[in-house]
Amino acid sequence: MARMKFLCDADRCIECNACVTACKNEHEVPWGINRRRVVTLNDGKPGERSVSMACMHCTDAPCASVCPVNCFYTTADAVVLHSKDLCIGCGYCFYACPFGAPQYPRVGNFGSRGKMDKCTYCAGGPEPDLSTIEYEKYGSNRLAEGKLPLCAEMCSTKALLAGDGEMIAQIYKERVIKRGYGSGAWGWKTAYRETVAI
Amino acid sequence: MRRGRTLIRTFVAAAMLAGVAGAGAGPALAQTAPPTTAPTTAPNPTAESVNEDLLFKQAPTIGGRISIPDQKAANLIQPQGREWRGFHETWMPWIGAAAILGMVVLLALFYFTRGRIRLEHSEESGRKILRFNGFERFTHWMTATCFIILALSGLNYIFGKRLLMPVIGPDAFATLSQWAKYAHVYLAWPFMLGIIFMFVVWLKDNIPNRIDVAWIKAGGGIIGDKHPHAERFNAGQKVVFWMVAGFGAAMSVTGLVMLFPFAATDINGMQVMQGIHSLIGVAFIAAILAHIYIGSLGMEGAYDAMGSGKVDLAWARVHHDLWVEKEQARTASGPQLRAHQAPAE
Amino acid sequence: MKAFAVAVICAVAIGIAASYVLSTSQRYAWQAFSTSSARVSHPGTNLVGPRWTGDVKGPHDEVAGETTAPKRS
Amino acid sequence: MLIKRKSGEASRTKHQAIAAGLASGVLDRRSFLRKSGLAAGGLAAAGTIQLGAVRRAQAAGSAVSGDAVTIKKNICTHCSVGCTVTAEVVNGVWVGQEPSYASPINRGTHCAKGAAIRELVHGERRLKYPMKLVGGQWTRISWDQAIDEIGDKVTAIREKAGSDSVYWLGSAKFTNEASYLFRKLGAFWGTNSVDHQARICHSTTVAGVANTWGYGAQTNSYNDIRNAKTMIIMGGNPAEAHPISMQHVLSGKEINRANMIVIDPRFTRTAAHATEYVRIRSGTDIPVIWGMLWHIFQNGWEDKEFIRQRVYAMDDVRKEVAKWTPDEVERVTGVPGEQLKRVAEIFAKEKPSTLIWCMGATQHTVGTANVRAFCILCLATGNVGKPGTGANIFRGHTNVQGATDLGLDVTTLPLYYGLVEGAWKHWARVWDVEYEWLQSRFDEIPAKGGRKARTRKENMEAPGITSTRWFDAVNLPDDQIDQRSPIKAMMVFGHGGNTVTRLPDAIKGMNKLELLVVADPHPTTFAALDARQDNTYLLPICTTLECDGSRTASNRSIQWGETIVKPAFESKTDYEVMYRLATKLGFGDRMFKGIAVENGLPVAEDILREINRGGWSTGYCGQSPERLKAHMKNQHKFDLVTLRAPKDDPEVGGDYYGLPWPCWGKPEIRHPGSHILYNTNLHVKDGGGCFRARFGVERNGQTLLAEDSFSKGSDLTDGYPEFTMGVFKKLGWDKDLTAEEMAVITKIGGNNIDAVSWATDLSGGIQRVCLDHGVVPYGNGKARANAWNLPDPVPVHREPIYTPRPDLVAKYPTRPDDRQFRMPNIGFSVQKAAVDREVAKNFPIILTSGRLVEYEGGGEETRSNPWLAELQQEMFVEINTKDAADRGIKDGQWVWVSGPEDGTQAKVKALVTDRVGKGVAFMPFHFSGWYQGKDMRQYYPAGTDPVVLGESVNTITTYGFDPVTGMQEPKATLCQIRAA
Repeated sequence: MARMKFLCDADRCIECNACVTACKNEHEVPWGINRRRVVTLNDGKPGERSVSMACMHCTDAPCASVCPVNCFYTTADAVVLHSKDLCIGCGYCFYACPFGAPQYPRVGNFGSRGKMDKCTYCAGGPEPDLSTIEYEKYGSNRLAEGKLPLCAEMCSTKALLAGDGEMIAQIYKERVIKRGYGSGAWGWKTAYRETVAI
Repeated sequence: MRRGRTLIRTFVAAAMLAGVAGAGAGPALAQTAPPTTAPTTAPNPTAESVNEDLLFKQAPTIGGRISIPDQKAANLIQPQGREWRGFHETWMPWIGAAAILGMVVLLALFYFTRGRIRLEHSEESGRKILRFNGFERFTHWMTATCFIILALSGLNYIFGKRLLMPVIGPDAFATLSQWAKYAHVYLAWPFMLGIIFMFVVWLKDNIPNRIDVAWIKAGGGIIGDKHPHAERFNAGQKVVFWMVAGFGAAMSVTGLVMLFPFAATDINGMQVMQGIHSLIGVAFIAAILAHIYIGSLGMEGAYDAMGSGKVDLAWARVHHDLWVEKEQARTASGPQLRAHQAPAE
Repeated sequence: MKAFAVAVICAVAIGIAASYVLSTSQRYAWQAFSTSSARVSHPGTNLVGPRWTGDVKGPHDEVAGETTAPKRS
Repeated sequence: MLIKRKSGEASRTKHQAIAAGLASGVLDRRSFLRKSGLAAGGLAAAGTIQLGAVRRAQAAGSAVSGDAVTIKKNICTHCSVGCTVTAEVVNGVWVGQEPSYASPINRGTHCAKGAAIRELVHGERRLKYPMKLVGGQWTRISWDQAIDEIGDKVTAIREKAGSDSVYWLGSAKFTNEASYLFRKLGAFWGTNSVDHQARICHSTTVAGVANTWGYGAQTNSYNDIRNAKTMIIMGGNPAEAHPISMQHVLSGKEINRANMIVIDPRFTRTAAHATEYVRIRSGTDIPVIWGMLWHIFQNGWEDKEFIRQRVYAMDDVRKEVAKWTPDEVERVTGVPGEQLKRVAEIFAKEKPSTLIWCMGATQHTVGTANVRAFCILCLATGNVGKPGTGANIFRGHTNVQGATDLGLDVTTLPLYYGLVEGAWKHWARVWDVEYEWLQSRFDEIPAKGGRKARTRKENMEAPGITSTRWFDAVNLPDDQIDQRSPIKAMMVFGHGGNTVTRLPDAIKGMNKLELLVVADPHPTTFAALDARQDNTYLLPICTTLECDGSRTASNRSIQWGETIVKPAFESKTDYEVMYRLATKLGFGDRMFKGIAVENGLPVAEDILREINRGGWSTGYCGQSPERLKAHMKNQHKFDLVTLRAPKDDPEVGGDYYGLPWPCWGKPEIRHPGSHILYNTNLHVKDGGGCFRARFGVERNGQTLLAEDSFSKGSDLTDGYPEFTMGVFKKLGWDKDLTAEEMAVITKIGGNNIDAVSWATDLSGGIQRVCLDHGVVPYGNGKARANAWNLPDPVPVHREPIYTPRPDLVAKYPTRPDDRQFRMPNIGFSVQKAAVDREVAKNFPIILTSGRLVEYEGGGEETRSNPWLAELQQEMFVEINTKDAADRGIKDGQWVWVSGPEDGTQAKVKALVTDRVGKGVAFMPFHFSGWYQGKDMRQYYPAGTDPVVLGESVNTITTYGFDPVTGMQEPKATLCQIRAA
């Protein structure tokens, strides 16, 4: 069974935000909800690197474990999804998430923040595959169509890799060996407790 | 030429840059050009690349610049999320259970050994003295009812999914938790109000003094049968007062910081606040359990103080003799009480 | 007993008042994350539901956003 | 923990094999359908005024049944890389976008704009119906009323002030067919004032490079950069302007461990990936190039054999370069001597090397000279005409290359024929109209301002007014303008208005116009910033995703886009609007004689056939609609690096992807197109070529033809002039012409048959015969290091008009005042006044402007797309940390940026960063809608104001125009910044 992961090759990411708008386009994500975003580190100075970040679908996901209503579930290929019916919008998953992935429709105060929304690895949620209700709640379900997340498929320089963990690690390793440099698999130690040995 | 390097560039660059980056102002850009507006140049941006280990040496979280207004999103990796999860999912349940169950066991032990403290009859039994007026009782009960709901809904965050969900099923439990969250957030306000009122109303009677020291030395009359003097509030009750004030304030502050996310601090600050809120919460609950016990089951006649507000004069004489004298002196002109009856507790 | 009853009523009243005050001071994500240079008329309602509460099941009546034009997600 | 097995396990195994990183190539139709919602956007609004906001149709419902999803392919309408957009359409509504894995250019990828392009066709900020300004209020009118009123008013202005008083401002976002039609419309109307965005983009490149080796276009391609061992990116930021090109640049850098050198005043996101970053002062490109050449000539690293064979007058350059010793270069540009030596050595030795440039090189008063210096550096090191080398000019808009080719240029008719009589006669033949009738459409110009009068013929052959100075032609006194009357009416098609410098003067011009017509999917700056009260019309034009048509990408490949959805709301295609306008103006039937028009809609394919019939000079004759459509259907057959399809393929055998021009001869000859220009290692029939012999045969005793260098398999093994019937007769090749070809040639030649050239022979016979003999129709000449017909034959450094170094103006002044494009160019006096007024002291910060990846061009379209607008919500200025500290400016606060000319200022956010050097500031140029601190949102027609508005940088940019093309100078001016 595949173990789905994200890997952003920061030495190729040019912060063009294609991943962000591809996600917005594919799932009609509203203004203010940013399932994916690009952060530029060491901005403006030599050594600057940009990383595209959304939910990393962690191993033993912190969000899933702290959720007071246990509304998270991990699919067979390790995609961490959640149910918006059970979610009470308490925000604990945002405390626990090392990558700031959870988004809330209302951000004024803790009172009624609305149900959490996050990157679903284009795998929808606990509704019938490819149904309207699934689309309105969780967005489209590309994995059920045998495809991969649109953010990775449309990344302008093929920096954002998505797919089976070993396969994308292999791709990244080959690239680093061929080009002689690599700033490493960002976030992998925190998300998957292992990284790509380069 | 330069491209002949065999070593994987990352580690070399990391070591080299660590030295340079320490200067903080980015790599030392040599100002070799004449002092015109001539800009500086930079060696090899590819080799200078930052990486995770290097950035984690500089700061506990990795963050950068982002072009959208949501500045929280500029925080790329905060590993403290996992640490907070460790605390909240492994430590907290045990601490909570230990505190609360521990207190219940303690009280049960006390009850089955010491038993209920009986009302000692004397000639003054049967007559009443006003201990708490309407407002005091109103404040007490507002705070108390809110506290109970807050406690239950608070514990639900940790123990609900462990204890309740398997029983009533996820959907019902989710709806219940939703309401518990609303209750917790919205009843916190009357609770805070109540805390303030109680503090204002009873502060003057809760200043610790020598009488309390004596009271404590005497074990508060629970051990053996001596009845040390006590004013309106004995040392135990003063402890409860200050505990409620202190913990109440702490819960309010941490609660408010969480209620208005990112207004006061960033995510790591809020994690700390949540930790404090939980720890103090369970301690608060444990303490209040004891207060509830002593105020109801633990001592006969104590409940009336808050129930109707009028306690048995004998009871008052035993437990709060100095207070009774003062009261009677203050209302000596008043006909309703016979003078100088020894209070019975 | 009267004081207890009054206390409970007061608590609930203050609670409801607090919920009202908090919900009015509540801000949609699209308001919080748009600047003075932007006029967002239709922020979209997919994934967050018609009234931006996150639950999609609710009635499809009023749409968050400036005008009450029919739903455009 | 709830672990829930997902249904549809079976399909899961397939994708395990696919990782986004590998080109999966699987483009299976979505096996599910999204629920189709309300009727299609356009249709919903067709009749009813009530908009009925388009509810995004989602195809869902059970996976079993549902409406059919059709796949449509078109080309992204934003930048010139030419990414294929794969659209899923259900019931006429565009419901989704899929990666276009098959396209060899973008291989499934997109940038932010491409990935959000679906929103353009149902964006609710689109201009929805024709509007007219009446008493300062926008009122809705019907199309018929709009066309009638505009036609009448324009005709009235023509009677009163002549045809030159109406300015036709075209667009780089036209399809090829629309660009060609617009130039034809201008010609039939009778004016040469027909321009478009190339003027402020690569006009100096086209002039400079064409005057060096024949054609002014990218010599290689994005895909070919994968062969480069060294690449210098100078004055360009592809990471923001051409993101998908970075896929090829970075892959090439990784596969070949190539040197990637970025030379730019700003540490851009491209520089972040460089292996060497050189920070220079804005406006000092020539000293940097000469500095590099100084080291190259000093150490003899130049390619002597290449220079001897294929370059003329390199010695003149050696004389100029000798002046630029390393310390003088350092004094002027600020670049340390030894770094420039290292860069020069790498570029000259670690070949193949390519030089990539963009606006940073072109947008200067020395733009043409800059570009020629870049070409000379490539020539000196032999880095032209081979895989991995060449001048990789990254053009800007989606079809700026095609629109430039097809004549939206005040100096030429379509396909670079120029404005000489022979050119008009050629097109008169192709258009099948009498040359005399065309001549009668032009004004006679009376003698005025001390200049003698000009006949219709002379005016017909004189360049028009550039888009950088249309408002000067409105504001300046009549006698200074070299035409019958100042400009009275502006016909603006697809043009932003806020991307030209000196916006305050432009606004003055807008207010004085008698008629302003804006035809665009959005109202643009023209509708909002001026204070006009009436005689202003807005015509909704659909985007090129809503019509058929071809576009030429920066690498000269032509790609066909099919209609994805019908034009949204009441918008119409460019073709229909031009057809109805031409009919209203009385020359509709004459103009569309050779073009099929089906129920009021000109057929795009037929327009392209007419272009093929006339496109001999630039090899636009072989790209028939059928061949282009075959390429779009077989995209996956084209190789990633050579762009070539396998020879044995029945449909596209041997073709290069998109038949990059020149594609010689008639479509039937099936010339494959020329992937790499001037590549002598290939036979002409395989896309080989040499430098164009267009500057004559001999000068000052030296031959201008190549010396023992020729394209592979050429019958002539030395330099040869361009081919005419006269040359054919000398060589005896005229016998190879068929009877019909001879008939056409004799008809064309009339009494002077020898003059009929490869470019004017409509039969294509001369080209066919040339190909058979393995020779290049345009001759085999030498590239010119000395362009004697240009103002500075050998490029000379000249300080920008507003220079931070007054001390250098004495030694390196700008060119003396002169008259260009019918108006005075007083750059010299403005520079002198700036030095006298000590502008550099009170405006100490160099201001340069440039691109943002989320927006494009004037930004109206992309700032109306919420998915993009959300990412850049505020106009900003990048200011160096030390400069900010000196002025007490914190990151993210409001600041006033003031410009040196008449106290203009802009209120923007401060972005404190080290990206810009000390004393340098950067501002993007995509914003508009605020003007000197005032929010002008309410002046847009209701509901059509872009989501994000901001100050335009061109509110504070200044005077300064390139002598050859009238290019503006927004890349190097001065400003002062203070906290707001």
